[in-house]
Amino acid sequence: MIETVVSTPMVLWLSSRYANIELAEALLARVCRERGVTDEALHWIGMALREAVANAIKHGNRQDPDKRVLVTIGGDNGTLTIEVGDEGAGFSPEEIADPLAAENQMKTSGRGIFYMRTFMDEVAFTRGETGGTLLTMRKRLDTISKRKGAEAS
Amino acid sequence: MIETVVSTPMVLWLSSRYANIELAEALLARVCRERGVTDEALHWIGMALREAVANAIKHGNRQDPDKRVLVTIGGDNGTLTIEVGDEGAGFSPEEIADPLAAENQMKTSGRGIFYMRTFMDEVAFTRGETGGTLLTMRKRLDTISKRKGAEAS
Amino acid sequence: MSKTVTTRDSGDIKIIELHGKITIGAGDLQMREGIHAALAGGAKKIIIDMKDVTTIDSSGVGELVGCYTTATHRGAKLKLMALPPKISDVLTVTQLITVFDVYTDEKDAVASFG
Amino acid sequence: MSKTVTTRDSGDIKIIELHGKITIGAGDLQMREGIHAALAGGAKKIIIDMKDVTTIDSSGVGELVGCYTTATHRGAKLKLMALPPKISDVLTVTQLITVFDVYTDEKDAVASFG
Ligand SMILES: Nc1ncnc2c1ncn2[C@@H]1O[C@H](COP(=O)(O)OP(=O)(O)O)[C@@H](O)[C@H]1O
Ligand SMILES: Nc1ncnc2c1ncn2[C@@H]1O[C@H](COP(=O)(O)OP(=O)(O)O)[C@@H](O)[C@H]1O
Repeated sequence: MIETVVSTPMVLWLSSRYANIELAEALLARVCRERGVTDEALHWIGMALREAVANAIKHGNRQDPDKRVLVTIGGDNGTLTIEVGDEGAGFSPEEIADPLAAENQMKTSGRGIFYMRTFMDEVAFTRGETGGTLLTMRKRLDTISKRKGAEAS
Repeated sequence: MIETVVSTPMVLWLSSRYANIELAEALLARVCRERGVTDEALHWIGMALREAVANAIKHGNRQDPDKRVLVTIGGDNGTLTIEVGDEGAGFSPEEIADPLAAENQMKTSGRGIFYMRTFMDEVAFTRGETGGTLLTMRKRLDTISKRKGAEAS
Repeated sequence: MSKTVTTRDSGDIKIIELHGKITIGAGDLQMREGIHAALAGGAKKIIIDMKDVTTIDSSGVGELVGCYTTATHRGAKLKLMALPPKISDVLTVTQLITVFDVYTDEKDAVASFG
Repeated sequence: MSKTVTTRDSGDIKIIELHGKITIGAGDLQMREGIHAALAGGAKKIIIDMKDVTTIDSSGVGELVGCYTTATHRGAKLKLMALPPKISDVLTVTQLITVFDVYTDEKDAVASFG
């Protein structure tokens, strides 16, 4: 039986500067330490979070420092839930090109969402309350210790 | 003439654990670096912030991790504005004992608000929207370089 | 994380070195435990070496005052040495710098016990 | 903050060492500038030493791919060496590990240029 952990999410509103990505990472690290997540698993969840916040700053808010990025980190019942929201125009995730396709292999961009999907168990994009994109990612923590974090290796 | 800087505040909602104080510090450090605040000044503003968040966790939320502490860092026109809110019962700041009074000198507590007032230019307590205490602190940044931060020295 | 408190002897004097943050939930209780352990061991002369303290807050200051009082009640003397300027400022503004016996370095602090 | 990119010579080979984070806004552009400077200086043999890279993100990976293409267009060869396991994983999942010539250490990387 998995212990039921219901934790109030911690929440961060960042101005849209890349240097602020480290604040989202610090928040994640605190929550993960509190919940006993291994450093190995934290590393890969952190990569997914960085990609998500970078996209919110770059594609969503177009680096307008007056626009903000929402980061929430919470979840319960052995699941870590991360939300990343922006105040951008939104986009259609189903139209995103496959970075593994031969014609995309040497492109200089287009791998961020792929990394999120690789390192998290669930990645979903919805339209946020204030317009913009709300990205929700989930990672099951009960399976992490067996899998040593990344599915990469 | 002081340059007009209007910055959207960054916002953090923390669960009530002392270990989370470092997240508030990280947020402050980012804002201060962005606004060219010296490390010396950051140190003393940081001390005021730590005292404020510690009080919100300890006296406000009584360390209930489901209750949250709000931290906002913003301000404009050469002023840094910090808000710290909690979900506690509130208190009467005018009834707080003077830690410099002879009878209080050897007490093991009662110096936190005094430190905030020493290191910030303005410290005000109001009743928060959700009940609890909302503490607002301000520091003029235009005078800091002349004064090298703390009034302590 | 490295240890907040390490203790060494200099003759019959216990020198308690504090490291890093002496703040709420992060060092304040370790400091108290370290000092209480020295008192429980019968130490009558204690020097707190604050050289490596990076930050102290009102909880750390409060614990320090409490330990000073406890030491005095037990007939022990607690002195401070090697305060970094910022730590000294924190004690100065609350007028505690005059309460504690404060020495610049170990030589002076040890010599003060005669 | 210490330098993200340092460059040294081994015969006619430029060895470009990357340090720390190769991520968006923090190292990705420095890496490109370092490699472009080597190409502008006429280097035809370049080894990127990734031993000290702690983190790379999709921007860093994208820049690396871009630099590889630029080098190839200029008749230069760009190879990688000493990938930490996590950095290697990041290149593996996007199937880039087969695009780059990757060597375990400097001896092998230098020898590969013949
Ligand atoms: N938050 C967002 N708002 C708007 N568009 C986005 C957002 N996130 C991703 N996108 C779109 O999806 C594309 C693919 O994103 P990604 O896989 O992260 O690669 P990259 O960021 O390198 O382009 C982006 O180029 C952008 O068009
Ligand atoms: N956020 C708060 N909510 C409720 N009471 C508070 C709050 N902040 C301060 N107080 C009250 O003010 C007193 C003095 O606070 P302070 O000067 O920080 O010293 P200390 O925290 O050491 O008691 C506290 O003991 C507490 O009773």
